Amino acid sequence: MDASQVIFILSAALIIASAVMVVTTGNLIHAALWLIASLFGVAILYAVLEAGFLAVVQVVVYIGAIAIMFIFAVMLTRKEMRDKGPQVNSSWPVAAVLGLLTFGGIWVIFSKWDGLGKLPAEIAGGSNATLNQLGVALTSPDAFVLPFEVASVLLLAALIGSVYIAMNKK
Amino acid sequence: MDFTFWTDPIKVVNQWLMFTLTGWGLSGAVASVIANLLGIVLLITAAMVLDIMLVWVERKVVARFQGRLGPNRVGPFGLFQPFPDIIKLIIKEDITPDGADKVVYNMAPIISLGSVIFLWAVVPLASTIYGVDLNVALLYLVAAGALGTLSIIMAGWSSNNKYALLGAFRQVAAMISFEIPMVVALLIPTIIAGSLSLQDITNAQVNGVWFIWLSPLGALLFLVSAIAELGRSPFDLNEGESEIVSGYHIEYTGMKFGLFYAGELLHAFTFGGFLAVMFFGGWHGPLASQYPLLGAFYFVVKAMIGYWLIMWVKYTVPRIRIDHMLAFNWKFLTPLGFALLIVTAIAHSLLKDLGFWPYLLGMLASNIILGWITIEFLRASARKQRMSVQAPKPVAQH
Amino acid sequence: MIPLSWYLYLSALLFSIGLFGVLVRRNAIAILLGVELMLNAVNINLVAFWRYGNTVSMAGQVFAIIVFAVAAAEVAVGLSLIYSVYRRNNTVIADDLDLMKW
Amino acid sequence: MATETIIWLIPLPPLLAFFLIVLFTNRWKALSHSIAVSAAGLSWLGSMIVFIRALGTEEFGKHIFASAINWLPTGDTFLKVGVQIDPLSAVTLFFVGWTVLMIFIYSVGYHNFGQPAGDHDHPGLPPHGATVTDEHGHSHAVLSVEPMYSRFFAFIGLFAFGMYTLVVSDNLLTLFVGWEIMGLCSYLLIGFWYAKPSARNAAIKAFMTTRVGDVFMLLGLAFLYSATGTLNYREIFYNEEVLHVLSTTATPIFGLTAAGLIGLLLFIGTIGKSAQWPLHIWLPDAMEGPTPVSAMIHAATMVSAGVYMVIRIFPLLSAGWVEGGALTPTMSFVAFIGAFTAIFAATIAVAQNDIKKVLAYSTISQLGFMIAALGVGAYVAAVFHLVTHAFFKALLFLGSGSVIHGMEHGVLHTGDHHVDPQDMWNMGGLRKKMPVTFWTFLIGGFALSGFPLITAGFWSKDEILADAFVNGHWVVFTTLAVAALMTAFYTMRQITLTFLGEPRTKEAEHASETPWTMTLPLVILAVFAVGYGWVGIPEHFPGLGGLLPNWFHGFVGATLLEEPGVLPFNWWPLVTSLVVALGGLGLGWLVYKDVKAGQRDPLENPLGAIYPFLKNKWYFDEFYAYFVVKPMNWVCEVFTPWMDRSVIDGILHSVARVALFIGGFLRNRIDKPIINELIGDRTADLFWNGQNIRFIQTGRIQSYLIGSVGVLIVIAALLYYFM
Repeated sequence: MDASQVIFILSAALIIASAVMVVTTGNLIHAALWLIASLFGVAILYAVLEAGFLAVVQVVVYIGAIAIMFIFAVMLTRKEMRDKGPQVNSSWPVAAVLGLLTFGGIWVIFSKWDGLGKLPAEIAGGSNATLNQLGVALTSPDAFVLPFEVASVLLLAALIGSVYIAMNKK
Repeated sequence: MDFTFWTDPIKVVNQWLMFTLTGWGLSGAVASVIANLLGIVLLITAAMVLDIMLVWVERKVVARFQGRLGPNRVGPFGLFQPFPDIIKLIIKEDITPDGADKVVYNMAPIISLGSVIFLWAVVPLASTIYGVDLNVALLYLVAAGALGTLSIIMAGWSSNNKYALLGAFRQVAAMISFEIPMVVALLIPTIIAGSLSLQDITNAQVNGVWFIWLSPLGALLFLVSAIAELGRSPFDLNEGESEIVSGYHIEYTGMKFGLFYAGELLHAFTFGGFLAVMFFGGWHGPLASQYPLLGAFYFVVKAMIGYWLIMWVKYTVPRIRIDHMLAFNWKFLTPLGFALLIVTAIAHSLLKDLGFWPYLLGMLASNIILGWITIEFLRASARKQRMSVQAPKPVAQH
Repeated sequence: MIPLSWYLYLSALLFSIGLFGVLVRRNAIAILLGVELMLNAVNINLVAFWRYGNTVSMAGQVFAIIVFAVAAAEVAVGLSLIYSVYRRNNTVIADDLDLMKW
Repeated sequence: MATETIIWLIPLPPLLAFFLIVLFTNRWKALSHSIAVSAAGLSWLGSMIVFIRALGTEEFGKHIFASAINWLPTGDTFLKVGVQIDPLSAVTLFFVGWTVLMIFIYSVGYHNFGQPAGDHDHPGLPPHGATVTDEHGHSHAVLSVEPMYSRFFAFIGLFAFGMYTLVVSDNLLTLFVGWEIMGLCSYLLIGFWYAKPSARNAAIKAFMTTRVGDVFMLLGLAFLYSATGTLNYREIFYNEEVLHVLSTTATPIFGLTAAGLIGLLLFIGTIGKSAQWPLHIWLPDAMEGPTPVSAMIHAATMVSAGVYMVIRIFPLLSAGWVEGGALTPTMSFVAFIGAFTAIFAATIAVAQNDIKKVLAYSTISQLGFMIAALGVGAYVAAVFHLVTHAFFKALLFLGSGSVIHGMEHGVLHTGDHHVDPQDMWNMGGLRKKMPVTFWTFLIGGFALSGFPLITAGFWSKDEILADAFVNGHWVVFTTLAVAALMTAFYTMRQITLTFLGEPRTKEAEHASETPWTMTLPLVILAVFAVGYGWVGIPEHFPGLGGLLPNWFHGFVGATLLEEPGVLPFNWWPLVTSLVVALGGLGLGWLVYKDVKAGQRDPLENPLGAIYPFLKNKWYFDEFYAYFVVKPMNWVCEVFTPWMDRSVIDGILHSVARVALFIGGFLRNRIDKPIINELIGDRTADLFWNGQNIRFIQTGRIQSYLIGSVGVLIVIAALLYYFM
């Protein structure tokens, strides 16, 4: 077992444990904080996968923006600071079975695939080259500039839309 | 005696350490992990020692601004004053409020200081002295700032105190808003140097010219948004004493408060350092390339000047209202930032192949023109405001 | 070296947990938290396939970035919807929002 | 700048102008029209530069200007979007650039820029005039400025963008984009005076009618893409292999080849756009729009776009056809539609009184000439006529607008608003009042009639006739010759009624010449209406042939893979065109030279029952109203209830009867004796069941989600198991 495997197992444990807490804990603020922990673990995995840019973006976007917005939303939609009563609805056993079935199904499908044991190849040029390629890929008309632009339009639309929806219309 | 130690102690120590550790029979990988860990500890220690001294600097400077003497009893010039301060903080009673969310409450100050310490991982103290040369360092800086935001909201929420929550809300709203002009300001050195790595940005200035000459407006933008990001006056609404007592750390006592306080000081100093790295050449100075230790000295001096600038603003300008602050960001800084970004990008791509002087003068001129337009615009809108205030008010007809 | 399967199983597990959260949480905001988990599971898959496949073509990373953008947009719109529902009905419990019943 | 860059930039200024005007400047009239006109000017400049560079290129047909970028990723490949200027688009660009610029300038005067705002003008209605008081205290009625002045310029800017896009594009998809943008603009512009019900209806009619064609065109595009994997002109029409494959693939429809079927589908798009029979009905009604719009959309650019497209796809139409050989079925169809439209519209034009309606039908007829020319394989002649027609028809429309404008002046002067300023019977003698308009209109009219030797219309029309004759297409030749005769006749009728003789009304006496912004474009277009014909004089023409090289034939012919051959000279078609042009003109003058005020059309008596038939446009509107619109309404009003009540209800009733029977059976034989004995009261049971089943519709999103996920898993499992 080498260092990267240790890191993977630790962060995977963090991700899964936090994710379980996200879906089970009663306190929503805690759930949001657990979500942050889980996403932080995902960021570590990105770093292990040598996608450093994504790792940092994950922290910026998810922890810096999305999670904070969740916490704000939780605080805004609450008369008291704590929830009372059960946090899960009555059909949770069914849902649990479905969740397990999903996992099992994906597991079965994956296990029939022969590329599972694949090991990562060395990246030519290292992480700097990757970063450059990513930048070029996002802005080159031969690659993904159109999806990139569409994403920016989507964000603009979401910005305007959410302001409009949340605005207090007298 | 080998002179290298005095020019580049880190490298020498590292070599010696590696040599010793592998001599003990450890494998190279483990040895480098241990050496790196030791390096991290060293860096954090240095930062914290610096932090202790910053308490003294801050107190001394604020005193001079206010026409006082400041600490002068303990040690020469009161230099040892921070130590009694720390002792006081440590021995104070550690109170956790009754309704507080214990875990979150106790984690907040740690994350707060941690988010600042994280920043030091990428600070290039000298050409060979740095934590790591990350190729996304500037983005990393923003990410660490996001952790700071998180710590504030954790502190504000878990204290179970409405003032704390209000203070946290204000601070987070301000930080999220001012993040935008700050990121834009960070993109300007990125465009000029063509890299997100701080070491590359410094090298670009060592081989060329300090970026302050290429983009003074960018430096100004960064300074302003950094002050807001730090939550320092005039943007210190999070602790507006008159309305919300002390903001998000109202319930914290003892060393937990101390961590927040230390974090704030170190954060300010670190941003001074980033100002130096991005616009004032970082460790660049005479002989700095040959003698990295000298470079580190230059860096600390420049960072100190940046820190002093931030303090200067803090102790001179009064606090502004929150709506003014957000309006200032969204209606002025952000548009200006985007305009500057566009102008810089265009000017850079047009001028970069023309040689040194046309490039320098062109970039400077584009900044000056943009600045002039901004000032004219402000003047016009101020005049309009004055007119509307001075205009005769309609008199009520009976 | 980590084989590809580790990432795939991890993301499958994370996806299932997120799905469970979406299906059972009563609070609408918590449902969105579950959605975030699912999106991240997908992203792990994308980046892992990028790393273990053709690293020269950046399709995987680009897709992950698009997912980031979509997630941000989804949270912004979703939360503002929840907030406006809250203002109207004074609740964010998904089970109480059953005007479409029968 | 590189030529390719200029080509990319050509469509942009009008688009920019559109957005600028709509978003920012629509409150300032002068600024708006300055932006629009300068945008048109920039595009014109770009077009001219490109055109001149194209002229200077050796063997331009082989070395065209083209550039493309990747647009949409489609799996592993990219859908490319690009621009291309080949000889055909170069000449199109030339006339589009000129006419568009002229129309933009003309619109400034037409919408009475500089005049005061009207007294009772509303947005959505034509200006009614304003009352001004001069220094002596007299009040005058003067023309008033259009209330939605800026909007007009925004719309025509967008329109120009669509047209330029269509011309510079290098594939059928972007052509279609420009095509549809123009369709939208034509809708907006025809309905520009939207407060008039007639304008609204005309706009809807135009939009719906062209839509019929567009659907078929889209089908054609889809077929073409699936057959060849590309929509690029060069890759399809300049590629022998592709054309050969297409022309030898059979399709199950009418026994046509793939090329023939695609060509047919695309051609139906043209029928809609270029107002060919039977989809011609929208164009005359479209005259409800302002006159510059009529000129632009319905003469110079948009309807030309339809012809342009069918010229583009000519290699597809003619795939498998050798020059001089038998026509392919599609070509025969095209020739039939064109020739029939030519004569059909010409007959209608003879009996119209509205000055613009005459021109509208004449447009349809002339477009029919081009289509017929293509149908018989006269490629170059069709292009030639397209270009010359664009010039002189734009000139005629703008001239008619100028006449109407002058007449409105007269109407304002007399104050009698019941006089229709567009009715030719109210005019007469305008040559003295409006000399510039008269002379330019005369030039345009002569060009339309094909006045020999001088005018451009003669050379292009003659070439079409000659082509049809030499290749032995007798029917087409005769039809077109008769149509040309009528063309000359109704043109002269129009000129005589409008300009010659004495004024028939007081309004006509007080008509006045229009401002320079309107007359300048007339003069410029008149120059082209005469001069453009000289670039295409056949080489073997007696006397004149060879004086000027027949540049046009060589230049445009190079667009095709195999250059069309040069026609041998033949006296017959020449004599025919001379006879029909001069004969028609003379006849028109003789019949109408001294029509008095209040007199009826001298043709009414000799034509007898045919006259109302022609005047009412062969009753086509009524035909459609009766056979298309009414059946539709009937289906909706009558058939649907009937369908509903008898068929569907009948089925339901019979089902119900069966169900009743089964139910009765079950009830009497099973339920009552068996179940009731066992369980008890039925209704209570049902109620209990309902109570217990209705829980599945909870209205809760998560219950539904659970259901969906469950089903998804089951489906996935089944798929996995069976595949």
